[in-house]
Amino acid sequence: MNPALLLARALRDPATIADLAASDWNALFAVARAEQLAGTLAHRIAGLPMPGAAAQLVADAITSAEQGRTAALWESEMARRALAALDVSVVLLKGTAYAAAGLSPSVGRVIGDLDILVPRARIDDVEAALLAAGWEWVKPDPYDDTYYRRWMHELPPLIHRDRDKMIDVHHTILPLTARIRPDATALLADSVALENGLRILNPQDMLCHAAAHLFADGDLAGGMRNLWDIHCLLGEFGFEGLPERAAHHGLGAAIRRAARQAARIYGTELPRDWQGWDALDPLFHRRLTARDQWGRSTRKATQLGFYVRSHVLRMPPTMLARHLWTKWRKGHRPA
Amino acid sequence: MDDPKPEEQPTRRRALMLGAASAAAIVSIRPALAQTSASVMHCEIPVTDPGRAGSYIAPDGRVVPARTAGAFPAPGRSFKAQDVKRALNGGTLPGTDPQASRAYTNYIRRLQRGTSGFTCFASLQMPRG
Amino acid sequence: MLYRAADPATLRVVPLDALTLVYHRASGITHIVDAPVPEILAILAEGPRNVAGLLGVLVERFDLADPDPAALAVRLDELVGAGLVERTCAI
Amino acid sequence: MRHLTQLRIGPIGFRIGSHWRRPLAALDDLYRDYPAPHDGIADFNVHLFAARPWRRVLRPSVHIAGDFVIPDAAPLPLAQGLLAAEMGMNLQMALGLRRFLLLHASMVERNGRAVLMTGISGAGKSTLAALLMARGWRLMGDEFALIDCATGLAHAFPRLVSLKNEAVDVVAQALPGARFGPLLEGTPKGAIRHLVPDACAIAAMDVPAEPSLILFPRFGFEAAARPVLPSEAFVRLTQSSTNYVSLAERGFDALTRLVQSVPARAIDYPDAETAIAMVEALA
Repeated sequence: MNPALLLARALRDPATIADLAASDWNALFAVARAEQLAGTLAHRIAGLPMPGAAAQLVADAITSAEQGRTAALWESEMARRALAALDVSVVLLKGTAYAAAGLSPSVGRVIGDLDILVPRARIDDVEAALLAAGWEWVKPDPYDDTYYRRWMHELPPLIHRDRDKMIDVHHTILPLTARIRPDATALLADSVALENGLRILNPQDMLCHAAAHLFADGDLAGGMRNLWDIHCLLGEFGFEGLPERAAHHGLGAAIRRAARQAARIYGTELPRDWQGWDALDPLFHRRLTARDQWGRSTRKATQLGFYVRSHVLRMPPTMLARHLWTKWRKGHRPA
Repeated sequence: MDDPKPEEQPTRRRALMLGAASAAAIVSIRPALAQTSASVMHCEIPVTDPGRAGSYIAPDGRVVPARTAGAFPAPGRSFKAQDVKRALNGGTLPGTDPQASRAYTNYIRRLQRGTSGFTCFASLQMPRG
Repeated sequence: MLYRAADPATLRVVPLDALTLVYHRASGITHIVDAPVPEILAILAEGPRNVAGLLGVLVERFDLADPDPAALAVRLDELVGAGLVERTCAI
Repeated sequence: MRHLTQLRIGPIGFRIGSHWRRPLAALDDLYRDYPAPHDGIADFNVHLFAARPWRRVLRPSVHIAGDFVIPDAAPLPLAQGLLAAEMGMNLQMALGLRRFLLLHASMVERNGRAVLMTGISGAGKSTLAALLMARGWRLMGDEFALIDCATGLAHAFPRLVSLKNEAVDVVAQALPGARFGPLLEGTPKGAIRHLVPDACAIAAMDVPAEPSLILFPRFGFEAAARPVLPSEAFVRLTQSSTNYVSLAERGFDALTRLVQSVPARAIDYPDAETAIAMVEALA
């Protein structure tokens, strides 16, 4: 079996691990690690009968995810303290938001950088407060820095000098160059406060952001993890009000495609009018599941296509040409 | 011997100092390997250790007494990781001439665990054999 | 400005020799601290205080060689940076 | 991956894939007495690959990857493929190990008591371990010591001993009957030759030992020894551990217990002979 589908099957139906051979276990964990889903997998299959060596991998992955969760929540707490005096809405995004709110995608999930959304009008204040509290620029390349500030939906990344953790400060969830412009004001206005004063997106916006993150903003790298988030969130929040909200943000097509992929890969239950499989869906499916027995990306051609595509979606064509030229002259190639 | 028994002594309060503003009272343990490539490139390597200020660096990177013939005065400054990386790949450290740069780069190559800059150097070098 | 310490239940404090280890469960970070950090944490564990109030307690309980509010403020800044103490506004 | 091998070093199983046969043939030969991973399931995967298909044959350069990777890991020439495999395995340990507290230390054992030697790089840690092995100590590892967080016991990780430059001849003379890998010249660390741990080290690799002494050796100084306070040992060991922070409170417990229960000494030594005598006197 395609190792990515082996992983999907184990996540979807943990009991299927009963018939795995040693080589399957090796492929399963290699792909789970590559897709940043080892902790998630471990929580799904923990306690089921399995070889001792597999049980060890499960226990290790659970410990690792637990420490990552502690560190991520602490980073959000330190950001909260740094920004407390500003009286500004700080909305946690993605992994940290799921963990802070105890949502189902957070179980065992790896959490990368801290992502926060703040009002665009206050971004300079936020930047200054973070710099005062020990965050520093990650060695800005002058080109990248100008690019970020002019066109992206976030500040250039900052890293904390003592804790070695990155923070991405967003003022919207897609780059300003993208054709799709989600309503950032509404994202902030309708966000939900947590007990400590930090905020998270409301359920529909959280799903919209996850879909935007999966398709519109990115090259589908690590897509199985993002899709698992969507699968869990759809299970948790359902579909009520989702089409309207997604349409408002210009993400109607993205959320429907995400839901179809989640249903195909993880068996998400969809309402009748969400079901289907369009002409492009097979391509997305192949890309999402392109992993070999070692967890390495396969289907290089599909991959390059998606890399260019992700830029096309974000930028008008002449800007794209200039951007790629500058990048490639500096030796950057899609991995 | 008529020393008073301990319980008869007046309670002496323990001495305490708040300490100088310049001296840190807290050291927080950081990951020994930097987590992100970004932070790797952000770290710095002092040449030499603050404790060996005034020493010279021999062409092979050893720290030698001041004014040793053929050796170079320690620059007494830190180099940024990306400059060191460039120098390790045959470039020259900023503000130095090629011979001195090679000596300083050799000094960095010989850094040992526990010496200032080692963690930074190690993160540049990983994986190690 | 009041200073509030981390909940003692989130701290593991292990005196070693001249120095003390503090493991902070909420952050997962280990701190190696010198006097007067453990003493300050112990006093603030009883409730938030401002610099003057904290200094008063330190003078009362210890033979304090340098009862200087500025020096204490530096120690508190360090504790705030490490996340072991939080600044809060007086109510 | 066209070629594949699996092996276990102490408690840790590896699955190694390669575009080329040569690096794996060398591994299979040198690790021939080592067992397979428990249940055939590896803890870590390592892959050695060519960045471009034609680089398998044209000036072949071996890129190292695996479950855990760092950006910009420099490739090695195919002639150093064995070193690439070893580095790949080390990298997985350094970045991915969560089951034990990992200390960057060499370790030998006698009468159930383990001596850890840490704090130096390239100045004799492996050499001392190999020379102590030649004097009848059990080699537990020349690179990593694994501390069980629950029991405090030290577990062996007796990978191939990586000998560098002058140490190659010194150890070859001390261990005339030992098996060695090929001499790899011009590596990033100079000349490297791998030594296969002796039969006793391999046979007993699943037997843990009680840590009894922590040494911080330093080469190139007059012989001297000084006690190291627990707080200093604690800080130095966190810096020689790649996973202390990742283990959270378990790591704190393990390391606190280690520095509180095991004496630590810093030793300076002018030559290997003196160091061996100092270690044997202290242990």
